[in-house]
Amino acid sequence: MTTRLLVGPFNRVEGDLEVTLELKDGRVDSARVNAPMYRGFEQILQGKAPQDALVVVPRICGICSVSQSVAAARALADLGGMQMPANGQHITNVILATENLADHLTHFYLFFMPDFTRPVYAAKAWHAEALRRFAPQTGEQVRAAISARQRWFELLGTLAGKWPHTQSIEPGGSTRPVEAAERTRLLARVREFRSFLERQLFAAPLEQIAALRSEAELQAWHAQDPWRGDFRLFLSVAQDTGLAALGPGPERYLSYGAYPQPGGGYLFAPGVWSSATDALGPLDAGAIREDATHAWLADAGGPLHPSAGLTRPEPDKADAYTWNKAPRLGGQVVETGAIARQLASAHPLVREVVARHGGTVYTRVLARLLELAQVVPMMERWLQQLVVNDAYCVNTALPEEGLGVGLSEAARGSLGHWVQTRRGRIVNYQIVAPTTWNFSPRDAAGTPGALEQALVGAPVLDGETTPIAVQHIVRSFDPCMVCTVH
Amino acid sequence: MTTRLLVGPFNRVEGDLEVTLELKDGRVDSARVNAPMYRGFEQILQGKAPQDALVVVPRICGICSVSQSVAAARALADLGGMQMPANGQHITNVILATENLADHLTHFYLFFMPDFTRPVYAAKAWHAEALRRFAPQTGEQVRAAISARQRWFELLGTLAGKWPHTQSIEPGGSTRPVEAAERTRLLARVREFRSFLERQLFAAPLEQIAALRSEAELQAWHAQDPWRGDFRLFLSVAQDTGLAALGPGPERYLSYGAYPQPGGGYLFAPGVWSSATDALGPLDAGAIREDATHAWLADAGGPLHPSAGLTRPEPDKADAYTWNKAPRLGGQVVETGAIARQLASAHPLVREVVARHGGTVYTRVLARLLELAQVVPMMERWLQQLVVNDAYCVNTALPEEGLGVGLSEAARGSLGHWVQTRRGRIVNYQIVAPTTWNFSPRDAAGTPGALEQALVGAPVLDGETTPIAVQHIVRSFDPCMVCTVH
Amino acid sequence: MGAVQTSPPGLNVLWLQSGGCGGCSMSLLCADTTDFHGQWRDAGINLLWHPSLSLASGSEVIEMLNAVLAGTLRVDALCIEGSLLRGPNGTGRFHVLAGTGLPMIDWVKRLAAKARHVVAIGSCAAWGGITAGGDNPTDACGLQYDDDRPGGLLGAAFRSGSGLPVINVAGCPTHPGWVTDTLMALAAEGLSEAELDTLGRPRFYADQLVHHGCTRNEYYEFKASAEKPSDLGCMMEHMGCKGTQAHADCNTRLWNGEGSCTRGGYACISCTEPGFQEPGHPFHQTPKIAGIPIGLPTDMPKAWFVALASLSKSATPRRVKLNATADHIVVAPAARKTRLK
Amino acid sequence: MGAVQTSPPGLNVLWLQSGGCGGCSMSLLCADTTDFHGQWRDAGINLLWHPSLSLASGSEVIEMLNAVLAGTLRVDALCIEGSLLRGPNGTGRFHVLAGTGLPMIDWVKRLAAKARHVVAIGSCAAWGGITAGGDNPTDACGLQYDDDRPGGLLGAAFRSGSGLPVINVAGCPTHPGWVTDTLMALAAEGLSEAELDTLGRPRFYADQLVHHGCTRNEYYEFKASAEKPSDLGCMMEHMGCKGTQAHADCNTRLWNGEGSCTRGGYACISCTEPGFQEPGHPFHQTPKIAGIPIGLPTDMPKAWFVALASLSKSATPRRVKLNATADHIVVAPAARKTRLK
Repeated sequence: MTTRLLVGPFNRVEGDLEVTLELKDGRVDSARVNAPMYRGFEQILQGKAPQDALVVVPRICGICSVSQSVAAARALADLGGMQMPANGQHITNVILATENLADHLTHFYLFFMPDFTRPVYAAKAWHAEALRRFAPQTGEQVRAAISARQRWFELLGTLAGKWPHTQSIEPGGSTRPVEAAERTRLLARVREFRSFLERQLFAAPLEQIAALRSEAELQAWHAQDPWRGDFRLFLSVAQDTGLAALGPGPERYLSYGAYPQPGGGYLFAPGVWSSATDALGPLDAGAIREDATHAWLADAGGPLHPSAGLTRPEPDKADAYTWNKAPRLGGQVVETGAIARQLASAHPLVREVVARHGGTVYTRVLARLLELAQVVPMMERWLQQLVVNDAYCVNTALPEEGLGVGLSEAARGSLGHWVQTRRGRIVNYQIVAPTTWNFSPRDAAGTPGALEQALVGAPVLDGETTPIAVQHIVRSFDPCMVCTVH
Repeated sequence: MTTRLLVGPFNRVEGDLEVTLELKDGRVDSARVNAPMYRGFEQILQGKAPQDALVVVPRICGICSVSQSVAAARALADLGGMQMPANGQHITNVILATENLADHLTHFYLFFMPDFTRPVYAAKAWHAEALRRFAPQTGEQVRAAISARQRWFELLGTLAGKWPHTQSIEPGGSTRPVEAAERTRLLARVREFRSFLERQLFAAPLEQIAALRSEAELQAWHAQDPWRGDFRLFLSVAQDTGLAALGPGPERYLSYGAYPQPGGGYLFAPGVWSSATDALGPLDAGAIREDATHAWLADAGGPLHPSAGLTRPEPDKADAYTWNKAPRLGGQVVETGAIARQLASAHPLVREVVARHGGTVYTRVLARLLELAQVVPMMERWLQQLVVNDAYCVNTALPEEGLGVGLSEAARGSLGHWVQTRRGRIVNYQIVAPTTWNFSPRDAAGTPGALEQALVGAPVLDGETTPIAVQHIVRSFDPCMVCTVH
Repeated sequence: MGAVQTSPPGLNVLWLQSGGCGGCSMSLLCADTTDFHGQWRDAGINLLWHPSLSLASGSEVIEMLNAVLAGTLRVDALCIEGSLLRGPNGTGRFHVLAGTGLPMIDWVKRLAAKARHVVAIGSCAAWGGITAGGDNPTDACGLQYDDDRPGGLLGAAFRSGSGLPVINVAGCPTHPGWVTDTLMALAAEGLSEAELDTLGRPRFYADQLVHHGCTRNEYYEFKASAEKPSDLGCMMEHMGCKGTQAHADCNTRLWNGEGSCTRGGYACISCTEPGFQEPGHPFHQTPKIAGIPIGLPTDMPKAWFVALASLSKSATPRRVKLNATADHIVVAPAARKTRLK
Repeated sequence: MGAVQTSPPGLNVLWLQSGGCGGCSMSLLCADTTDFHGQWRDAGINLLWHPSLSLASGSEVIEMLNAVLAGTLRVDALCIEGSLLRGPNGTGRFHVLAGTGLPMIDWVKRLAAKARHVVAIGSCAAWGGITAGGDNPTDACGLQYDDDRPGGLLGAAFRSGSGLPVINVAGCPTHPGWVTDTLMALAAEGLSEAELDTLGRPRFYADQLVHHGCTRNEYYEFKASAEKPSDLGCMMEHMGCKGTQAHADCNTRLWNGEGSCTRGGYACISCTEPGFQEPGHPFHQTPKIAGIPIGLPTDMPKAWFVALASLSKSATPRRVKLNATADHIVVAPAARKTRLK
């Protein structure tokens, strides 16, 4: 006999989320994800001047606002055939990285780790320590992290006027030229954050963390002092609670490539990693389709490519159980996020752990943390590469008619904007966000989305109404429901 | 046989300081204090508009800038017969208290405690801990204190435009009206500092510290956890190194009274405390004389009252050994500072420890720290007492001719400004600062100043060129040499 | 949290999100304090629940909401972030609170009736905001306003337990300081209606204009205007800046350290104002009639604007003129050598 | 400290104070960082000695100074705070460095000859500053300037090891950010002469005017002027504000959080400018000729100023006029209700 469990409201995820579980023998037998809120951004954008997207889209989501801006700016740049000057490119990367890393930090300290302070773990050796560090509102590290994050975001006060919701990111670059002395100041700020990471999170130099090449190395390092720094405490907890085996995903991973460089190329390569073949396939964005079969949205045309996508609410549609469409790549379910970026860009440690454990709670969080260690030094480099007094922004008019695509890697994974204009106005604007992928419902073929797959088999303890394992798995994706549906 | 030791440059005191010691049998036999720098503020002020003093005097000293402003504003108010409105009075008190407490904090963490990290104490049980906390530039608490201080001074960014050297303090009140929401914000900032004190310095609620009534209580509290919090660590160190017996002063203490209230009266009473009679005498500012016998300054008129004072350099004067005059009260040497304020305002604990040990390194530092615990809650009260939208400043013209006196309690003690105007210009401006009192040279009668007395008997170890005991004693006064001479 | 809810002392804050983007909360976490939670606690603010900051999830939350409705848990400030989605067709089904099957607008209405204060966090919750843009597909509105029209979800007549209308901490996102100051004020002596402006915004920030303290002021004085993104000049004339009209202290109380929209190089779109999301023109362009901007500085007659603007343009020093359209200072201000200043 | 001094890598900073008030150092400690020393260390700045921040005292210090003179200890940035006192009669005896019997000016001259960069911290060290006020009783001067006349202690021709003249981080006090940025720049890629203005000040702050970003800008635009302390209006016309002439970014890069002189309610006295201490008029009053301020905004001809000022005065909205002479907002800006802005 299966029983049904309706879980919600979730929190410590962005936006509202509901999961319906079918339980069997103390395990999840099947799951359905509901993104319960619809705002209609794609509808709102119609008829507006294309540049208005730069004001509107960031407001899709307050936690990955910049990612949206970047995707929109790239879509418009694509539409207008613009090329950012090097300075603009660097600044855009710095702004985006600032947000991405802040999101990772927020996820780890505010969203993910607090679950280990729950009474269910009271018997664990590390529980008191977890409480001391991660109890919401009182945990020492939680508070330290909020404080570090606040300082970190001051980077964006300088570079982007404010966060969230900047308009400083333009198709042609950045509206905020940086003077030499400001660069110095920004570097100091980055170092301040680095110091937080090196003292609190990793208790080790970032370069040392980024250079861990195998799980053996990781474990050896972990064993040196298993609770020193929050990362190692996480590793201890993960070991103890078997997170490595919890919530295995679809084992196909999508990355659009992150941090494009002025000379071309990305610092995190694009591609599709398949655990089955242990190989990286090329990215074919043309193979994306959105399937609205189980969404309260019109699906008359069947699965559509976003450039021709359609978004029209049909609130009373039968069989629908979410406001989210189901994007598929070449018909397949993929997972996206830091883990995908690491796999695509061949991080040896991540490739090894994923090969060993699959995409699970443990490997997702690990990949995210590694990114913190990798990207901060990159940011330092970008700032150093600025050529003060060179241009930060070029200005080109947009064509009256055309199509533009903007792909970007947000904290949570691959984000795409597709814009179409006619007579200087937007006629269609489609957005496929990372959590749109990860938390997609079943498709026309009935194939469940990534999370829906990952939940299957999750243990549910007696009397649990909001099963802890389910929470770990859900949060391991760092979902953002406002992005998901927009 | 006595040998002579020339000690300098001192640091971790404001300004430059030189002390000449005569040693005998491993102890200081006699000492002479030299304030080796003269800038001539009293000369510079002559001929200026009286209000110009508000710009000039804060620049006498960067660490007690506000105290100078307050004294000048009071002198001008006295000259013009002005009365601050209640809001102005409160704001002035808040600004002054902010500076005074910051100075106490700076003194404790940056100036005084670091000496205990010196190798001479390497054998002490607490030495490693002292190093960890108080090593200059690296000590954890030193760094935390600088950070707390930086935040604390943001109070003055709001209330005084900047620190040091504000012009917001006027004879008629404050130039910076405070709105209700700002008050809220300021209160939060005060609480942030309170939290630093309660977590780091005292490891106890401020009210509990302020309420300690006897040394027995203090010791009982200390014994609970002798190294917990920096105050208790200090108490441990003080006990172990005999600071209670080190550097006894003249045993007469002067306070002008601190934090005058709109209704009249002070929160720290004025007066002259004499240990000999165990009694508080009234303050007679008319009995002040400055004696320039041993200063490189003209002393033709003999000791003068500051209202008729004279400051004219005579660099080649024989028998002079400092730029500082020797102020005397009724012909007597007095000590001033937090300890004097506490004695005058009858703090039972301070009265008891001073009765027991005298004014020594230990009691001076103790009095200062107690003030931190007492004044922060007062500040909260003053902010709460603001009547938003009532006047903050009255504006009155100054008379063309007249005399004005401004007395104030700076961090380091009693500060007086005496101004005389004629034809709307300053004809004489005399300043007697706290360290002018404490670090005064001998007077015409040959009586040494407070520090000169306190140093006598200080032990000097073999081979010491900058004897540690001397450093403790000197710094226990928290001297400011730029104030001293101006 | 246990089944029985006790009401802690202090200001109990219950925070819910609906048709917004969560950005107001994200912004809030950037409040200028070294210890966010400590600051709230010390100010006597008690966070009953916040979707990003609390442990409680799922059933625990529902239990708590029920305790509030049951009156066993006091809510002093009900903070709503995001607009209220009344569609489709007034059902509110565009947002059904997860795990409850009940539209969020119903939850909000019921909880508002229990709260001592109701606070709209951000322009979404205040006026409908960005979600009400375009042709408002979800029939989004604010708690007590539909753009600048009183009404909204709770109706123009609504007053919370304290007797105040909804307090509109508008802004998109709203400034962390605005929220903190508002809540701290409520936790301390409270706010009087006189401290709210005609649109229910706290006057401490709404009585300012964004233009106050803009670093481009000298350019403005000479109407030396930026012509393209990254130019240094004033953005009022061409680039759509509404700083002279927007009620907010963004250039006085900066954002994320030293930021503000105009400092960031882009126009103020007056995000604190009702209806900002539909200005009737592209955001990045100043609408003009006969070359004169339609949106004139607050309280300034057009005639004066015209007279002064054209004159001051003629008076523009070379430095200001050239720098206005450059992305870094090309002419530095003269260093004067005069004793008498 | 041992007898043998080793020179650590990085930017070795030696900081000495003479005829100043120590305020520049005090200000420096207010630098916007959560870990002052950590920030310096991470930037590769090495504090060899600072009078308030170092352990070494007395003979240890003298030993160190001698090591510098002997060339065994490298000084990359010699920071001097406070003016150089040449009196009495050129002897320098107004400040003899304690424990050494040698006038500070001699120390500074000798050390400057060894330093890779020489940095004047604050207006005292740059121009003589406040200490050179009145009839300059101590014959105070700056490292390379006497007010605005090149010369000073080291002479107009002086160049440090790096080939740069003295870097004048002027200000009284100087802003912590100015110092930090300067030192960090030296520690990183260094500063080129092109990055200094004609008076040797780092251009990153000296190319700005204090007026930029002043929150009283709207009052200025209408010449709605404050008349007494605590008024909200612009302080240029009556209260002595030199913000339109002072080279500094005080209203852009704020002080102690959200402060600045004009935000604090008092005039900018242009403390970054040479000779600011003797403006030739009382600081709190604007000197005028025929009712027109003598000190006009930078780069602005008098005629234009007069023309615009009198016109804009006539254009002043009631709100601005009344608030200018009040200590809180008595008329709030109108809240417009229009869709088209």
